[in-house]
Amino acid sequence: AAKTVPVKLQLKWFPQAQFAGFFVAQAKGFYKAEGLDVQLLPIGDQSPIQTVATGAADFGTTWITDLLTARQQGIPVVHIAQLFQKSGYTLVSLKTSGIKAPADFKGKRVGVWPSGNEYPAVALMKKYGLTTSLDSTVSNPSVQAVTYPFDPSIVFPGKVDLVSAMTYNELDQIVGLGYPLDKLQVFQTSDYGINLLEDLMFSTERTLNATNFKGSGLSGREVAARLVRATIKGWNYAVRNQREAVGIVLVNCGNTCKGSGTRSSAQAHQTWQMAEVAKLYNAGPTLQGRAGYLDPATYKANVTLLKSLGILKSDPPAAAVDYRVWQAATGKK
Amino acid sequence: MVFPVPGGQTVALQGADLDIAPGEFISLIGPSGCGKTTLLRLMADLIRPTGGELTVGGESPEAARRRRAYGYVFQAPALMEWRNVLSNVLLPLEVMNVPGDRKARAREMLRLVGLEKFERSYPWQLSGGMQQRVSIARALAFDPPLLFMDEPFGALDEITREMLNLELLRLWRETGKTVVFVTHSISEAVFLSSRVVVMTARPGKIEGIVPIDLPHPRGDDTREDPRFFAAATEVRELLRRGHA
Amino acid sequence: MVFPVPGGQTVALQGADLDIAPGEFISLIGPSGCGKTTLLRLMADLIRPTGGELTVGGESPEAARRRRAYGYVFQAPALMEWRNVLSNVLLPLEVMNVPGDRKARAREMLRLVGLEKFERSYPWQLSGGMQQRVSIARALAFDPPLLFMDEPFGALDEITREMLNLELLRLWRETGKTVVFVTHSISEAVFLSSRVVVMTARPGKIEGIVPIDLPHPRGDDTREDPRFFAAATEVRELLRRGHA
Amino acid sequence: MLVANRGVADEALRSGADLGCGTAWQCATVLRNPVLPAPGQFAAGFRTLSTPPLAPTSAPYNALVTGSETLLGLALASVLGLGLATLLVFSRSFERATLPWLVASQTVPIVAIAPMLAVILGQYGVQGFLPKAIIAAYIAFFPVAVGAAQGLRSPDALQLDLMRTYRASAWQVFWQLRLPASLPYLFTALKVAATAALVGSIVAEISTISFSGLGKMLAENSRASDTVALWVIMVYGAALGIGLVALIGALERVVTRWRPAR
Amino acid sequence: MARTLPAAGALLLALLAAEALLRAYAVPPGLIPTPSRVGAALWAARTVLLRDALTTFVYEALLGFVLGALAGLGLGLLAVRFRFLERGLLPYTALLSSVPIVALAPVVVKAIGLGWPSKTAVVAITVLFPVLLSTVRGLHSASAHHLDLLHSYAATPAQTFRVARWPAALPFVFVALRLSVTLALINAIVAEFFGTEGSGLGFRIQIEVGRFGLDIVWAAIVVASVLGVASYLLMGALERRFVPARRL
Ligand SMILES: Nc1ncnc2c1ncn2[C@@H]1O[C@H](COP(=O)(O)OP(=O)(O)OP(=O)(O)O)[C@@H](O)[C@H]1O
Ligand SMILES: Nc1ncnc2c1ncn2[C@@H]1O[C@H](COP(=O)(O)OP(=O)(O)OP(=O)(O)O)[C@@H](O)[C@H]1O
Ligand SMILES: Cc1ncc(C[n+]2csc(CCO)c2C)c(N)n1
Ligand SMILES: [Mg+2]
Ligand SMILES: [Mg+2]
Repeated sequence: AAKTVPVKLQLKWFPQAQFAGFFVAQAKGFYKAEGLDVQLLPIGDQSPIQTVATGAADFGTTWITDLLTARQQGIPVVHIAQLFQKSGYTLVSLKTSGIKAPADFKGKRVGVWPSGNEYPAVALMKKYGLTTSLDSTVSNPSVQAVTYPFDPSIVFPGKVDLVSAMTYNELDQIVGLGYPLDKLQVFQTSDYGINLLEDLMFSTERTLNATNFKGSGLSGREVAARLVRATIKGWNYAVRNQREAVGIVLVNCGNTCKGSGTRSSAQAHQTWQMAEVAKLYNAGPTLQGRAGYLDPATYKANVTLLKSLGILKSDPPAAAVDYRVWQAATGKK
Repeated sequence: MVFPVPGGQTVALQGADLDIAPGEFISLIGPSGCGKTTLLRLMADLIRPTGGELTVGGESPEAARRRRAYGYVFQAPALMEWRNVLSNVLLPLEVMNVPGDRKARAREMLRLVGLEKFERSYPWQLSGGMQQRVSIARALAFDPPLLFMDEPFGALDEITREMLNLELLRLWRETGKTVVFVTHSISEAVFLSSRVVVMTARPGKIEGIVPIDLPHPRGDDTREDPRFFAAATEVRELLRRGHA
Repeated sequence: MVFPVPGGQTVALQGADLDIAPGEFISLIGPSGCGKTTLLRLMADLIRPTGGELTVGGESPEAARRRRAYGYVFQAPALMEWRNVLSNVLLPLEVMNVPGDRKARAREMLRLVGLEKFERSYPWQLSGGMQQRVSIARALAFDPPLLFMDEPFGALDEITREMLNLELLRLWRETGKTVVFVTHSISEAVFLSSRVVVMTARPGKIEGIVPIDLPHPRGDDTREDPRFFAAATEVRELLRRGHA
Repeated sequence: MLVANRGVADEALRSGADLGCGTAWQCATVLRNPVLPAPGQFAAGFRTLSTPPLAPTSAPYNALVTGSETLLGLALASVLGLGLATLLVFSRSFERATLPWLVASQTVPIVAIAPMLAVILGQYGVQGFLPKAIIAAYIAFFPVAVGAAQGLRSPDALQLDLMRTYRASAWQVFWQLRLPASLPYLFTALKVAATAALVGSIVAEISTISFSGLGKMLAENSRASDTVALWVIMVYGAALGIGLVALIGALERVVTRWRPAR
Repeated sequence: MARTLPAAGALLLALLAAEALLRAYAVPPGLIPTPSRVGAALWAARTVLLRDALTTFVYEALLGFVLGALAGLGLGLLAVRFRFLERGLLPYTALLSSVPIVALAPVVVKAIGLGWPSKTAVVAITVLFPVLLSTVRGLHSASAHHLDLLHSYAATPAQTFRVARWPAALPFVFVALRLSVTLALINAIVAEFFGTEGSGLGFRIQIEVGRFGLDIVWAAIVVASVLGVASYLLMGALERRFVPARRL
């Protein structure tokens, strides 16, 4: 057998069921079968864009806003596959706080993650005519946005009225703090027409255009296609065999898999997470058998939204998305 | 008094029992390293004896120190580099919160040691002998009833030294102070003291005590007195004996 | 030599032109603060004159220092606290990379000053006089042709002092060293020197130079020599004159 | 401890949280996300994180990793800091030209540049252990440099004069006089630097792509909201810090044996 | 003026070289911005950056520094005064300072809140140890002669402190203060990564890193560095003012 090609893939977070498809593809030998030896890198403090753009990793996963703002700043990163077809971003409040609709956010304190993860919240509020201190041009914001790191228990519910949470992670952690779902008001941005796409796969122009990827004799695009093919296979398997997938994730996840508080069991939390990410995966094009496909209409809507927010100044160049990889991976058009 | 040293201990003083009566002027004399400084430090309660007992003017060293009964002129000047001459002399007056015009008092002491013109200088701008004189002025400034002086005039020329000898003697007579004085000069010891204590080296002990029966006031002619010669010779003999 | 001091300047030396011939033994004597140390430091190229010129054994101070021609005994011991006695004495031998058995040499010097038993002690474990003797041993260790000694024996008892006087004199005669020696003792100056330089205070200058015509080798009977008395008296006269 | 948690518990209860306990005081010892863990909670957390000691997810193993990074970093920092201090003391113009930049280097938030640094080093094949030690050294060299410079300037004038009479070379003055005289300053600086290096390597573990170390454990557990685990790791980190400071203290006592016992 | 020339020259050269290299290799500004872009960002965002600097430098770094330094000095005095405290206290503060800020900050934020006081507290805690350690070491460095002298005066401990120990400690204390003043700033910035109410240099850096606005990130770093260097130099000036000049 030929030698396998070493590939480094930068995850957007620590190992958890959010990346079940990758771990399954690795554990079940889908990558090996494609001739790839894939190493999955956990996140540090740097954005996946940085590690990939500088060559510390060959491929990465990230959110679309990240990718497009990086592209705008001249970093030649390229979208090659869209794994999650629906946004899992939510803002959560206690029902007792009386916040029933986004319009009620006015005058409230909203806790968001910084570092480019604040845009879905900003977009939602902007849609309802609210301004925040996250925008340095606004002098008298109608919503007070505060930034906090990762752990909702630091701020919620004492220090903020609304807190950012992913359906598949922080939401369950908040439940673990003693607030069952029936006490929570959950605003999932996609329900309000803000569907900024999340976990996608990307690489750089340099990697994709390489004619001889790391001396393997394969072109960069070919390696990318094999990677995407195996990853989608992994995801399909994970979504269909969730219990097994969770088992595989648990082997990989060190100290991070647990939830919080009363739901701190890693097994339980990852089972929840697997079910939730399956919902994000099984949406849009995936339902038409086109898993991994970036729906041009959704993409366009995302770009339009980001432009209206002032985050993008102009349309990204066509080279920001490369459909050829997905086409080569799936043989579809 | 026993000091631990690498590979054993140095016995610095042995059986140095000594009672000093109020108003005495005692000189300690002895070879280098025999324990004069150590004895002085014991009397001043700067170190505690590892054995034996000691009284100074009838009280324990600690009691004397607590009463602020003594002034101490160290072998090295021990001035504070960050204080100028005047404020070095003011130090004990400040610490003891002595009432009255302290500056005037400090200046008077500086005049006594001939440094009135240097009150604004810092220690490093002074010669060795000048530093030593500042430290003498400092010890006298608060007019303590008891004085411990460790080779106070060692760094001074003969003329300055003789002058200060006379001043010290005058002070002692006028105020009735008790003085314990370390010197290497036999004639200085005899000239100043009521008793000269001669010490021997390793282990340091008292070789002999020579009472000095010279009349007061003493002056230049004292040194011509046959009793002066006799006493000096006796001290020298004791010293020689102890030196072997 | 002029030092800037707060509110003016101190003239520490004035017109102190002095030529010292190779092989001479010069003593400097003078009141406290007259500039003896300053003069020595000038000769040793530790400070530069603000005016005037100076030669030592026919060469400039700087040249002498560069040749490592002299050893200097400072007025204070200036030992390195982290080195024990032996290795303090070894320091110049190490720095100058002197060949041969350095330890043996250093021990010899310690024997000379009577401290052979203390080679493993640290400076803080020594008495004042003992520290001073270590610093003498250190200056002699590398056998420099020129010696600057600033009151080297000031902290020593008379007997040790006399012994070291004789040793120094022997060394000087046997090795033909040039010595410049600061002392406050008139008799020591006369006993040791070929010339005694008497200085006066503020502004420091040379009051007079007394040549000493006493025969060598000198010993106990030298002090009985009428020429000794005559010279000592002359020095004392000059000192008195300068003291006013 | 109770007081610190009571507020949080009270807040949670008032907001309708289901904590499985009655009053705020009762909840204070059983909170799942306490400000300070109760002794029992802490002990339990300590046990789970400490056994088996050498598992890749356990604190003792990761403390070992962090400890060795820190030691390497501290060693690098000492060499660099001492070298810089030497140059600073020897050359005024070097000091003028570089001191502002040395200071500036310490005002760059390491957390902001550590990721970039790691990425840049990674491009040149420097990965894993070494970048973290380098980041630790980056933080720790400055206290060493400043403290050592002060110490190297501390010998007294007479001792410097003495060396001058020997026409000692600059190096001899350095080795025989300035360095030994600087030791009290240097060791104080090293103690500060040791804790700084520890913080540096932990920060580096968090902000670079790292697979082990207390920092990695901290990051993972903070993302997982496991407050009790955070405290356990903090205690391990602090113990490591005390150990380092004690180690340097012991070294100091050995090196400065000549000093009188205080 | 002549004294700052070498440093300024070195800076100019480094900047020109960086600009040239970055342009030559066409490094994207989202990875490393050219100095000229940073300069432009510095100007364009000046009001925001000034407001951020006010929060970070004045409320968090300076205030925290002052509090931490005072606490360190106070504890140092106590530790030397009461010997048992030295043994009992020093290890615990070493403990405190060994808790990495990244572990400390979340806890403090959780306990105090997202506003600037939590950052001030973090800064104070991190400044405490260096100052305490140096204070203790400095107070112990008083000359044995001087201590003997004051002992002979039966001086009170307070007097001994004021007259002998404190002047001897000053040089040590100032080393620690100089170090801590830069440490304070950097720690204020880092602590902001653990939660803010929307202003501060750390907040700005974190937000703009996520947007790949690295020109603003570096502009914020420049502001921090200038403030850091300035406060370091200020401490140096205070040192020259308050530490009595020694010989040389
Ligand atoms: N701290 C100490 N530890 C060990 N030994 C010591 C200590 N202090 C003094 N000694 C020893 O005690 C002896 C007496 O010392 P001391 O200073 O009393 O002598 P001294 O008579 O004052 O001599 P000098 O005339 O030279 O000043 C010496 O042998 C010295 O080495
Ligand atoms: N660095 C200095 N700055 C200002 N004045 C100084 C300095 N060094 C010495 N002096 C002054 O110069 C004069 C001579 O000092 P020097 O040390 O040479 O005296 P000396 O003859 O050695 O005295 P002693 O016998 O007391 O040691 C003194 O008045 C002293 O105050
Ligand atoms: C620095 C940083 N903070 C928050 C997020 C938000 N986020 C994106 S994926 C994910 C994991 C699911 O909980 C989370 C929390 C981020 N990406 N990076
Ligand atoms: Mg003595
Ligand atoms: Mg002198």
